[in-house]
Amino acid sequence: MSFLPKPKVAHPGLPLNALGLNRRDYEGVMSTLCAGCGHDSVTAAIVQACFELELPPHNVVKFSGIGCSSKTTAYFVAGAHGFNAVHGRMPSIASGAHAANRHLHSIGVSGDGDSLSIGLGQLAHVIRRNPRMLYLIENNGVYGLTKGQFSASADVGTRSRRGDVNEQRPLDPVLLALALGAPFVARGFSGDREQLVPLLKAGLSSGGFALIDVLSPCVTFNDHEGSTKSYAYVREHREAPVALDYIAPRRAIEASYAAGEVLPVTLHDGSRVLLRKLEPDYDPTDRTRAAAFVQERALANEYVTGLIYMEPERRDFHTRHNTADAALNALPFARLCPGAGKLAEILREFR
Amino acid sequence: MSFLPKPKVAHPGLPLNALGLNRRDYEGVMSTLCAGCGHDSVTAAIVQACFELELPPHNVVKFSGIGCSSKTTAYFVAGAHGFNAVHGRMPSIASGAHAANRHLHSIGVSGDGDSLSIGLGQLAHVIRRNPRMLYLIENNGVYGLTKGQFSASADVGTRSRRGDVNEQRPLDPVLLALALGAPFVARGFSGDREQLVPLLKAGLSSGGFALIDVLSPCVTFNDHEGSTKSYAYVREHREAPVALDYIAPRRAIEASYAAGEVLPVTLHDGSRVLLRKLEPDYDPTDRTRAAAFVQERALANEYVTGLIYMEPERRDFHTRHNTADAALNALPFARLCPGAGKLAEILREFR
Amino acid sequence: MPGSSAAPARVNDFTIRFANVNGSGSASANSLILKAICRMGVPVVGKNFFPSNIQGLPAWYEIRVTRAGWRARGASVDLLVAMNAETYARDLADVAPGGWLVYDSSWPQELLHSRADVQALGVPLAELCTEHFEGGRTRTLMKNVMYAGVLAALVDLDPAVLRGLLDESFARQQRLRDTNVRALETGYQWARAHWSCPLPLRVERMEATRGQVLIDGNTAAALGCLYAGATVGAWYPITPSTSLMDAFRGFCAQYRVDPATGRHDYVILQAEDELAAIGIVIGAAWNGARAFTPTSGPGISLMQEFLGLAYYAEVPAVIFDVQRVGPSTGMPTRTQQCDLLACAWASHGDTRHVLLFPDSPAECFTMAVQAFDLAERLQTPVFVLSDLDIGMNDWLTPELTWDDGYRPDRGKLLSAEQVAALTTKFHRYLDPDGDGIPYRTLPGVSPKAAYFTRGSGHNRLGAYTEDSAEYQDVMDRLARKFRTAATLVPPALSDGQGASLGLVSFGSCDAPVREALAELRAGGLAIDYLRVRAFPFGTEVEEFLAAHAALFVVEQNRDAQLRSLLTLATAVDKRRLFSILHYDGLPMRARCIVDGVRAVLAEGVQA
Amino acid sequence: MPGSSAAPARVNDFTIRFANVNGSGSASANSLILKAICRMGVPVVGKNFFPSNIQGLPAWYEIRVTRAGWRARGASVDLLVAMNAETYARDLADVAPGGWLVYDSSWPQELLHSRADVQALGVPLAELCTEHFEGGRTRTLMKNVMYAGVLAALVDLDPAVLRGLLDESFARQQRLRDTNVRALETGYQWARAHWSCPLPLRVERMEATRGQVLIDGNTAAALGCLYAGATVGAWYPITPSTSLMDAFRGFCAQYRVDPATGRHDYVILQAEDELAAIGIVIGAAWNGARAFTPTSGPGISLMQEFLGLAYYAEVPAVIFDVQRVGPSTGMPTRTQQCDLLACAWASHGDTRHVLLFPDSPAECFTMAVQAFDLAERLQTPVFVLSDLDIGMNDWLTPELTWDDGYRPDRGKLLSAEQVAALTTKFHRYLDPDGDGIPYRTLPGVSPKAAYFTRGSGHNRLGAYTEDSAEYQDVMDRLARKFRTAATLVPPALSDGQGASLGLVSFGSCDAPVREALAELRAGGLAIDYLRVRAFPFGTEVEEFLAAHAALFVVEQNRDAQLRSLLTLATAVDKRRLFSILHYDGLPMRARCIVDGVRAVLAEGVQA
Ligand SMILES: Cc1ncc(C[n+]2csc(CCOP(=O)(O)OP(=O)(O)O)c2C)c(N)n1
Ligand SMILES: Cc1ncc(C[n+]2csc(CCOP(=O)(O)OP(=O)(O)O)c2C)c(N)n1
Ligand code: SF4
Ligand code: SF4
Ligand SMILES: [Mg+2]
Ligand SMILES: [Mg+2]
Repeated sequence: MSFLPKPKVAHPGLPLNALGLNRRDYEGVMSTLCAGCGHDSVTAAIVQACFELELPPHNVVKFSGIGCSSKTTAYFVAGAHGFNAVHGRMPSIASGAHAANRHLHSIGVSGDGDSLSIGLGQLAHVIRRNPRMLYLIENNGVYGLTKGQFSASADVGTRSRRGDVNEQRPLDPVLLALALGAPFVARGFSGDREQLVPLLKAGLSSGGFALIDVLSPCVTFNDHEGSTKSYAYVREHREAPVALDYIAPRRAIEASYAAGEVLPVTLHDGSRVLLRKLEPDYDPTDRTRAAAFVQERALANEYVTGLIYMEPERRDFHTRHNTADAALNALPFARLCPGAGKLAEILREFR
Repeated sequence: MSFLPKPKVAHPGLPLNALGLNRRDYEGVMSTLCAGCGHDSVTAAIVQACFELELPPHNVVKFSGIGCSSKTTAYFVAGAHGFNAVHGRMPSIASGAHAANRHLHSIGVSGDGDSLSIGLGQLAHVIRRNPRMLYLIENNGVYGLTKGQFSASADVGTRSRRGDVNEQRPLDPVLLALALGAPFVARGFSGDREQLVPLLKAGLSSGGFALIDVLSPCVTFNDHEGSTKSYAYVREHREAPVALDYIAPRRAIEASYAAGEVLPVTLHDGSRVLLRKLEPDYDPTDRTRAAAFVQERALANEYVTGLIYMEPERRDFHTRHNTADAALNALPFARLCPGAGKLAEILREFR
Repeated sequence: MPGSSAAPARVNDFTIRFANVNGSGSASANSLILKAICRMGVPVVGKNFFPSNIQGLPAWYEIRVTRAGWRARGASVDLLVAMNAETYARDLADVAPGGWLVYDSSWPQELLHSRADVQALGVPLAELCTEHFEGGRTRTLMKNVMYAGVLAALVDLDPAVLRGLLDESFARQQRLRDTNVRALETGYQWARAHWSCPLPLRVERMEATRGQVLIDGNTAAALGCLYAGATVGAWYPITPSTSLMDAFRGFCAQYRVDPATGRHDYVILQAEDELAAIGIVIGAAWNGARAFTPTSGPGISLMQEFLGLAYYAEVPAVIFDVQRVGPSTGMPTRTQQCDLLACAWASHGDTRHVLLFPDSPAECFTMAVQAFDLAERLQTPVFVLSDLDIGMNDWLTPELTWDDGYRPDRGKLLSAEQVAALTTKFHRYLDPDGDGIPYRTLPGVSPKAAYFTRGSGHNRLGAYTEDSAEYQDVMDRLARKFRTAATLVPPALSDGQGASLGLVSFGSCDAPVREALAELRAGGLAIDYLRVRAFPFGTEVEEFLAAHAALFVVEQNRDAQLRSLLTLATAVDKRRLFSILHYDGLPMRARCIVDGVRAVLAEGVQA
Repeated sequence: MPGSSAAPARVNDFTIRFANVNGSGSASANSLILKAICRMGVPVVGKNFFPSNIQGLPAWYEIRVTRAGWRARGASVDLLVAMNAETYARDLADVAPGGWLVYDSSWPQELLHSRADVQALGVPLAELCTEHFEGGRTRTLMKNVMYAGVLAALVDLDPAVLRGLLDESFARQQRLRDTNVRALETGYQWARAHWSCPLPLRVERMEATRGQVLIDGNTAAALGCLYAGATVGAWYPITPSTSLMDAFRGFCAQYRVDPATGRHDYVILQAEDELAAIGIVIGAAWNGARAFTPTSGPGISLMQEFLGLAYYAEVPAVIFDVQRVGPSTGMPTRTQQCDLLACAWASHGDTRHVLLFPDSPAECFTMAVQAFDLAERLQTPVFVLSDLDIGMNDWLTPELTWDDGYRPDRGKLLSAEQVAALTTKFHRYLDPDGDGIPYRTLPGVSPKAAYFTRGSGHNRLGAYTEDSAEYQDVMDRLARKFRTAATLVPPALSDGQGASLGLVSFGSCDAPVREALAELRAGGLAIDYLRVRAFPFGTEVEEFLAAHAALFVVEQNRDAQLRSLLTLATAVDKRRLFSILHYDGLPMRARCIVDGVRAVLAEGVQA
């Protein structure tokens, strides 16, 4: 009942990144999810993004809650520390870890149950804190691991495998994040790796809290006709107002673009994203209009995907806390402890 | 250290409502809040609204969490049952009570700490459930009862009495409620009873979950210059896109209005509100535009007050659950228990 | 060749284990076999071992055929149906010497090892399925039904009974029924054609299951909620408690919907988390509805603050804790009895809670009803502590019965008339009856009945207080109320008397304990047995403990939590309490207890 | 007239109570008096009784002047300063016979009652304030300073000491200083002009407070966090723990900010609730920062799930539980020791936690440091259980000292070099040293150090498991680790030996216990004393319990929580443990213990 060890065979033919690692070096243990689960595709996209971003695996930290989605942190970047916390409360664990060492690349993976029900408060408040972190909601409209109850993102009219019909309106994590002031809000689809990988890379490079709502169908409990979180539905009903190219710091901007159509934005780490507008009106830096657009399309039962909103100049957690550059967990004790002499001084006030 | 008994003197001169009760019959025990606290004014407005709506006191139920604001449920409608729950978790208590008896008038009073920090998840989910309930956030930007820490609604730059400066962006409960799909969203000001009383009455009559964010300054910890939740600031920086008149079921519409300027809306219990638009563009039934307007004004550091959004045709909690008309807590046992005969029938499946 | 085995015939007394892959549809085949044996009048025990994922991992199912009617897990595996190539090696290793193993001979040969003392029977299931059925999904599903057919031949199940069960299951799906019957027959015929059936392990009709049903504890508890008149259920999904609410919803859909209007006499709320679930229950119960929440360990942890509120503000609430392996997330699909302390003292401050310990689905039903009565009578949370073994496995259970004369005990809840008749102002926290239980009223009932509920300091009148004496007065009454609780909860049951050795246990341990006691007593040991059914303990517990020189306390946790409660809440000298602990997550077997008792005795304990 | 009283002079041994209205500025006047007495070399005890609101309700403050240096609350009120007309009647009733009462004679006469055995001294404070000061706010505030002046005259405080204190407080606010001095002088002169001062109750210079400071436990604990090198503090505000984080923030602002860059060597996070606060602490500590959270009862309830995770996944965490009156919201501004069980077994499943019990602010300092060392050494949550009495009152405390040779015990945390030197793959949950404590690594340190942390079932290698033996293996090691903890925590301290009577207590009970013991021993009773300082208990606790025929267990809760821990975790026969319980929310007095012991002995307990 334990995992099968995954054979780690050297694949001499695989391309290497600047660290000399190949894609497989960014994989983890073998997935135990259902065959065809959207989450496995997201895992593959994360592997790809980390490989392409050339992240040293041990500088990555992985956080998750509980759920099928939350299990996936074990399935990528085996060389990274991971923390599979309790249900819905991963954001606080990630916040604490980020406080202790600001230099790690944090990836949080959560589900719609984990983030929008039990974890809604923690999600809202980690958004406010704005730690540098990529936060994925692998959104399938159900509780996969507990076998198919509706989640808060289930659409009205969704029918469960048992036959119940959901009558509660869905929470849209994108709208919520926009209302909560998130500085980077995107939506992807597990079935579209081409769009997802650059989003992940942009999120990881954004310098603050990057929320990506990834529509990730649950093939076991919510992929039937009539489900708006099914592969078929999402494929047909999504709209991307902007397309995104991700450009690593050291590469020249290769894409050719007409001015006025493309908005290049420089990210925290010097990388850039090029935003090609598909909808002429769409402005991904205007929160109010982004929200209005998402809401309008939602009324037409469409999912807006892509990079929905981005606030380039937002102070992140450590900037706001004015924390030292060095990781707090590495400060020498002598710098932290005022010593006996100062204690006497302090106590003078207490006479 | 117990409360002073409040002398309940009969005031023969006070006007009576249709139940033969006067305003003082809607009061509670004496407040122990600081002199001048905004919350006391809100209490007075609630007393007024209940009196004017002619609610039988024992058909009112009062719910609150913990905080100065949450204490106030003891200070109005002494003849009603009250439940002062734990910090931030009143919405679930109120939901359960509403499930048990749909016929009571529920009034929930909370604070910005109670609702936007520890209670954010519960607030979001009670909004989704949409029980018939008036829910007030007495919003002062601080934790009053624990002596002045910033709450999640504290504005950037607010200085605490101890001298710290808040650097986190505020959560706006109005924007949040709009993003979460709340059917009735309003904002009032404790210092403007004329606007607040009709809002409370409309909320109590709305037939669903009515959220009113009441700016209610804390004179002890957050009423100084520079605080955007101070009396002075709120008085100067608020804007009401629509004004509201509340019309009880049995009264004729008295206000004269020019068509196109005034929108009459009939509420759940047959009462009506007349919405007089002050901003010609403003449409309080368009969620997207309401949110955009609030957000825009917020960028200009203005508070939008009044009835901000209202969705007339929204199915409330019991409608969605298709619950019996009678209160569940009053159903005769014979109707609930299938009896011995049926048990044998049920068990046939288990052979 | 089967039949040729040297092993002696074992009629109606053996254990079959099925090694499956979860999500492959084996559950219905296994349950088909369980039910068939039961219908043949032979007592059975079914235990399901499944992983905490949805599809593709190993899962096992055990059926014990037990002429004697034992209720615990079987001692060994006599016949193994190996349907998971991945676990084949360890499955084979688990078969008792002299046992049999059925495997899919379509598998590549190199997979298979063998044991000299186990007879392996290969049946080409995959091939047969390909031959007989179309489509991958059908083939996968029918493989399960086919092995049921093979098994029927091997252990001599009545094919008519099996067919009857399929007829019932697919009464409205004729095509599906036919497919299933075909698979069953194919397996059955193949086995009979290739082997001399049955094996010495076989099932012979008895009359020992008449009047019994196969039901799991969660379903039985849900029935209890239905019959007790619960109208509000709130929960957050968590294994292994989820099926309780699923069952309740199913029953309500059938028995609580007005056929004319379609309107519901209940509300079921899937809350956003366990804090909200218990909050909803408290709110509903405060407002006079019978309300409950099913949960498991992590939910209990999250409910602590609210549980303290309900204790102190005196609000009824019924909590089903279907225990699983802790601490933390632990092993969600494994069983344990590990939340006694977390429930008994739930929340900070001086709190105490009432716990009920069902031993079986039958008591899940009766105790669910008692829990609502006690919660209202005592105005406090009541926990029903079952576990995954009871909650999710089908237990052979005497048919549940109902007394139509039952009326809910609403406790000291004043009706509108009673309030109207009051000559003095109503006060919430007085103790006019001296039993520590105050009177309560509901909102909306009368203009004279209002009171204020709070978790902050209050006095006997219900008013806010920070006065020491007033505070202490209420706390002392609460202690008095808890003593009253000890007189109201279901009493412990004892078996035997006069021995100087005693054994104390509870809940799902009862099944293996009874079997172990039979063995120990058969071996000449005089030993009495007390099954505790609730906390706080009644005087009968005190008396049993006092009457025995040495006592074994059998429980399924590491830290001896029942022994802790006994040590603290009775006069017993703890040196007389010897723990037998089992906490590996699998249902306990009798052997563990027999060995445990003998080991202690071997150390020279005074008997 | 004062001075003319028949009462014998009581120099440096009496108690003054101030009856105030909260939010009126009396706190600084009261603390001025406390400090002045201390500076005159005379030991003092200050106790603050305040309501759970912000303004306008009754509040009291007591100053015990205690030549003998007792640390508990005074036995009676000898001099009452009545500044709250609303509570005048009960304040008067509380004065000991022969005592004095100072009141504001500007009050209407009908308010006043009198007692023949109490001498009432009226001083027209309101009038004097109106006369001497302008503006309502100043007049209200100066009334307090003025009664301090009156008191100075009555009990003979050195005016120069008082003025010195005002000089220091208002060093940079000359005008304010002058106003305060004027108020002080006015009161002082008025009293001396109208009465013959001092009273027989009076303060006389001693040398008994040299090298001592007046500090509260929360401030001392914050200092401990600072000195232990804590860099991450997360909390959610809750009385009475809030001032701990306030103090930490203050110290950090002074000692942890780079003067050149203004950058912080710490992060303080006000979380959205206690669940998040402990989550942040666990995340930070998992990632190698020393991290802590201060809270109180309701916070402990909310943290349960995460505490179970930290226990099982073995993550350090330091929790300060400044206990207040429970259950539920209870009385947030009253003191109790009522969270022992909630902390010791926090969370569902088989969990156990390490608790430290400071008896005073001094130990809040030292134990804060120990808590971080133990949390990292044991890789588990460590609770420092103080209470409102210790945490929020100023205690006379020997000056805290620091050993510059101290180095944090990071426990079995592998450095980058150690990881690099590993010849085998790193595994998280092995027990190479046999003490139950595994080795850990931090993210980012080395490509060879990664491991996966989870609250779900895992084996000794850190891999996910649902295997019974692998699960049990880890649980058994955790039990072993807890036994190791008992050898590492601060040992219990004993006083006396050889008596057959013993008294066991802990925390803030120590102060009244010592005073009670002195009285009991003076009365000829031989009795030894053990102050428990941690859970799990070391062998010294076992030995003390074994060595005494009868033991009194003194604690501040209803349910005998310490006695429960002793009963469960040691070999003691619980019949030898006699509880003395105090749980009315006010700090315990020695009398309660003396009476308690005598009552038990009167019942004929074998001594
Ligand atoms: C406190 C707590 N409550 C309930 C559970 C049970 N539980 C496990 S996963 C889950 C829901 C997961 O849903 P989601 O986050 O959407 O993940 P998915 O499986 O759909 O990817 C629940 C309710 C738990 N582990 N802990
Ligand atoms: C679980 C828990 N944590 C903390 C507290 C302490 N507490 C009491 S009130 C309060 C904040 C109240 O702020 P708000 O809701 O804004 O009310 P206000 O006093 O400002 O009206 C806090 C943190 C508590 N009572 N319970
Ligand atoms: S149940 Fe759904 S979410 Fe879970 S692994 Fe299977 S397909 Fe994925
Ligand atoms: S502290 Fe602030 S919120 Fe609380 S009562 Fe005083 S003014 Fe009102
Ligand atoms: Mg999901
Ligand atoms: Mg507030």
